[in-house]
Amino acid sequence: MVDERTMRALEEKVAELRRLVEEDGVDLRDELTLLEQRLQALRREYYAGLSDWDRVRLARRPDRPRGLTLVQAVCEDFYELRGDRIGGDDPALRGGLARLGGKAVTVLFHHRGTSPEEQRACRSGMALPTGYRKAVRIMEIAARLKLPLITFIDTPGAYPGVEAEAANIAGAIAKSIATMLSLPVPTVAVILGEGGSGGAVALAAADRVLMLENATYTVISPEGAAAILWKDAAAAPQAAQALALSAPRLLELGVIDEVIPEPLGGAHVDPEGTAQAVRDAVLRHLSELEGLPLDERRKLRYNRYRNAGNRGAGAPTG
Amino acid sequence: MVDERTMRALEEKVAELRRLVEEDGVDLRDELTLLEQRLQALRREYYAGLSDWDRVRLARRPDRPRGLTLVQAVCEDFYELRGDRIGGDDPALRGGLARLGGKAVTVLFHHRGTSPEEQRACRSGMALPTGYRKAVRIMEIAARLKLPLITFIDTPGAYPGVEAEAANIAGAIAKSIATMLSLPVPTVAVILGEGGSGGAVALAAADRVLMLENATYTVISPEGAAAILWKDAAAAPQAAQALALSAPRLLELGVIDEVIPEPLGGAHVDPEGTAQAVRDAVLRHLSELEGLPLDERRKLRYNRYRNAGNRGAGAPTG
Amino acid sequence: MPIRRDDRDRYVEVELRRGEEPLWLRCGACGELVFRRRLRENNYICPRCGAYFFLTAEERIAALVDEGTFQDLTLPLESKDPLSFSDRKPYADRLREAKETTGLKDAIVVGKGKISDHWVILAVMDFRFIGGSMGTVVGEQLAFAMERAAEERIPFVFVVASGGARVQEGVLSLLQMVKTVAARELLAEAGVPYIAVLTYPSTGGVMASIASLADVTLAEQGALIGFAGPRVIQQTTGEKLPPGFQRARYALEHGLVDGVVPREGLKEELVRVLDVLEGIPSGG
Amino acid sequence: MPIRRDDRDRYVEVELRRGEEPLWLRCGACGELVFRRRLRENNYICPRCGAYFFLTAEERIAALVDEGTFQDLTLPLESKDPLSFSDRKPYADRLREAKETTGLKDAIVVGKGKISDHWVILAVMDFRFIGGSMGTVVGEQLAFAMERAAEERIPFVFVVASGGARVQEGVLSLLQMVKTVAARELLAEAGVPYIAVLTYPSTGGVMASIASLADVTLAEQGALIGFAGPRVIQQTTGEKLPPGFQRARYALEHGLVDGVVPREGLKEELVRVLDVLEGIPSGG
Ligand SMILES: [Zn+2]
Ligand SMILES: [Zn+2]
Repeated sequence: MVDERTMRALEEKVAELRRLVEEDGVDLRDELTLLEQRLQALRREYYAGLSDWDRVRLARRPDRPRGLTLVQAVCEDFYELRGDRIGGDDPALRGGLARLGGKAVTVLFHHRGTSPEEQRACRSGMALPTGYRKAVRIMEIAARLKLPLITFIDTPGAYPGVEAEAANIAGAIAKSIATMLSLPVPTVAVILGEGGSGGAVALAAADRVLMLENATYTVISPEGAAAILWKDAAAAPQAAQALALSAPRLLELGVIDEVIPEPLGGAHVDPEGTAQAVRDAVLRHLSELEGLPLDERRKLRYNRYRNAGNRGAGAPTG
Repeated sequence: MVDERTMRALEEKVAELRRLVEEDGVDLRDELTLLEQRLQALRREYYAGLSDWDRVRLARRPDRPRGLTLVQAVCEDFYELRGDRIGGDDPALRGGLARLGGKAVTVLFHHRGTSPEEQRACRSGMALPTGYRKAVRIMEIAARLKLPLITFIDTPGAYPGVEAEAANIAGAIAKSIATMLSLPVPTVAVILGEGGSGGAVALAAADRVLMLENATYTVISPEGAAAILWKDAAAAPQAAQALALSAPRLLELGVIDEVIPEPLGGAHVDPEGTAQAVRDAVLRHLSELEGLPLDERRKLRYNRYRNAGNRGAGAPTG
Repeated sequence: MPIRRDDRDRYVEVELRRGEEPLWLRCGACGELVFRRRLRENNYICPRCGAYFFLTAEERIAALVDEGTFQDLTLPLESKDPLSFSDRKPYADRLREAKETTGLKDAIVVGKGKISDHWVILAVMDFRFIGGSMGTVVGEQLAFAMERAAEERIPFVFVVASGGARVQEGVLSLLQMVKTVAARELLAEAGVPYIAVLTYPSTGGVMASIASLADVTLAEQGALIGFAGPRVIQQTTGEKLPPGFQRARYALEHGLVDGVVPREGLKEELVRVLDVLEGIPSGG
Repeated sequence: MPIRRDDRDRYVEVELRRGEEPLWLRCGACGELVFRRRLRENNYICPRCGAYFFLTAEERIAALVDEGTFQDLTLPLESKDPLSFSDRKPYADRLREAKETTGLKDAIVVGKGKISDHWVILAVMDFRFIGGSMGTVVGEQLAFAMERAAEERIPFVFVVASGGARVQEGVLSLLQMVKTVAARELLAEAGVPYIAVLTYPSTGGVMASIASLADVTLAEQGALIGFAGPRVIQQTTGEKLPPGFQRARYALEHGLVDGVVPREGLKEELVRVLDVLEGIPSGG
């Protein structure tokens, strides 16, 4: 196994050499090419062997393409709708109308913010009841205007706060799941970064669920699981492994339908390429779904969730 | 025209005589009988000639049977449901499950409170957004469980306050109208006391709309109209007349389907009799509605409101 | 919270009767005399202080609809004064005066037009006509407009300028709330988009019914949006009104509208919405 | 706001393993030793201090269902440990221990019974089984229970006692939220009433799905009702928790439940609900 530090050290060296070549005109092109080939091989080896905990860290990188940025890159056009029509508008859960593949759709996504102020306002993507109620309102527009719904999930979880509880965050999530399940239009969910617990599943009750290669989808954060089950914060990497939160594991488990590959090193290395890959995957699934009659689509969706996790339960063996 | 003061004076005299007869055993039974007959005739004459403003005052009497009391008397059983599942529960707009004529129904009603504290808490029946959102929730239960909905209206109007506006009282009323209109079950509205403006119409988009004889239903309070249009608070009685807010006028205008008679003197004279009359009328209309197929019922409801007020608009004459 | 520029009282009522078409109009906010043509070119925004002049339905339509594409579809209806209402002045007289002043039959104009090549059914209220109040005629025109949009399968755009229900038609006005909501359901069943544009004022019965039920809701900057008017609230509750209360930005912050748009950007914003919804309703 | 009597921490965890059935149980709140039979007769409420002892599913069923009418319909399912999960202890071991302690296959019992002559389908969680957490077995039992209620056209009563999703089954547990909501839609389409009874605790994934979607929602007095647990909230936000936070009465005041019922009145309250809904679903 390649270790991360070695790879980073080599990356730095290559960068230094490249600067020399470019700035000082030193002719080291052959050496550079060789080194870069070697680095690429190392990278491939490293990223092929990523642990689930490595992915957790990749999924949380501050420079990972997120929310608004990615939606704007995936869609040809995005028109934001705001407000729950009840008293608030949550910047951490956003959505609206968009064009995708030349057609009108609705989109919903978590947004973590880019600037520090925005990140504070967005509580790093932890949405409030008002966010989930806005989501339901936009789902109702999708139903009325017969617009497919695409959700982009990236949240550590719903916000755990006094006001959120007083405003029934549990009920807001439940309503979001119920509304999404009942939509008469094709629905596709894409887990972009963190798919944290109830706050994620509220937008994930879709016909198709896709995941970026290094995204995570989990019932509890590895740190939370470490604290509760291992009674040891340092056990987070183990917990990440045990929770089966990575895209490949979830594909194996039948929880998701497709892993969308990321560029070597992670989505942040090539945000545009990532957006293109997401776009292609979403369009492909949408087009498959649109080929199905409504009844068929709804039956498939019902069965998908009615039977979800059935492999986890079985007749007693003992 | 009999004047109210004369009638009240005679009422007092009769009461004094009755005390004499009962307490001191003075034999004045014949005189008393005669006087009572005369009083009854006077009453009939007086109440037959009630002005619309007289009705406004009757509808507002603090001892008029209201909200909870009347619902409990009209229904065999009432199980209150509480809360909007969003953060609040409004005591001014209440509702729940009930038995009526041996069948399960849903009910919604304004409640003004009986004790001074309760009246304060209920803002004299002026409901908040949370009240109308609870109403929508209960309407959704009616739709799910196929329970007819009976609403009992008695409000000066929705509460005009900063918090109510911030929580979108206008949108809450609009949603209540839309949800009520879309219900797949029979709906009957009964205006008990004041049917004030948007706060009333939010619960009045029913298949059948009934009114107690002395109830009022109006686009604005007579005082409000007097202030705005007459620029004179003292013009409220004239405004009451002009607004056509009384049950007989509204029956004539085709706004309501039936006037439920009150006992001589008003509902407060015989709350039980009033409740019985309301009950009989509601049951009769419910049974008519239940005799119609769903499609027919919905078409009738749609046409009722689609054509509402058409007599008010016509081709230009000039 | 500091008062933001766009929370300010940017709307000014100018002389509502424009029968005589003076060359100059005085800004009610800063007192500036503005050449009428200059004002029109500036979207009826005072070039000195930025105040928004109230727009007539005709001016609003001219500002939003592609030139030469508007077809007036307003039904030939007028109020029959169903209650024979009279306060200090008979309603019939008020109606006659409003008709003379505006050249309209009631407080709304309905038509079909193109907004940057998107066909829409448009309903635009005119505040000059008894405060843009909704009585039986306005209700019927709105219901008709939505039916027409459902039938032609093109979006419905509703520009609100209304203080509420038409008092002089009593409960019949209240019922227009139910009527318009019923027609809105029909539009929804047809899958036809409905875009509301809230201007100053959007309050009362119109707001507590059809104007609150759009798919996309835009607010013109500075618009007054609410149910009860600020004066009623203060009189009834004695509450102190927060800065910017019921104004467009306040509405946005409280989740009541999708966006706040300056007057000069309104058409462009509508085009953005119509562009993104191009092809909807689908399956024509 | 003064702390009300019923906001107090009335629930006490007693020895959760009751294999040996001691004659006496110690109240975790006041320390009183209570004779087990006396405790049962008193609805498992401490006769000295009024604390509520946690109820097993069996005890809850005995308290609610008419004697002799309960038919256990729990499907013969057990967790297959789909992730082969292991923390400090293998999940398989935890499962085995929980089964031994409770005599159950997982954290829920499903059955049919009469509540004062009303037939219902009942699902009752058992907090002793890994904190009443919802994994694949609980999800499947709940979905089955709702399907059965829809089929038999009798009300569904769900007594919640759950800290949330079963961590050891990962995302498969999360998906049970969606599964139970899907089954709830089926129940709704059949017009069959669903009554939820929230006890201590009703939090996490169960609450953010099926437990929040009942037609009628009762809370047992003192129940903890919410999404995030109080400790998580304090750790994440540093907020001070208000008195009575997330307790039954708080939930009532915030519009989250229809009523708060003392344990001794719970059956009677359910009967009131079932009485008023007698004949529903209609049209059998
Ligand atoms: Zn100016
Ligand atoms: Zn004790």
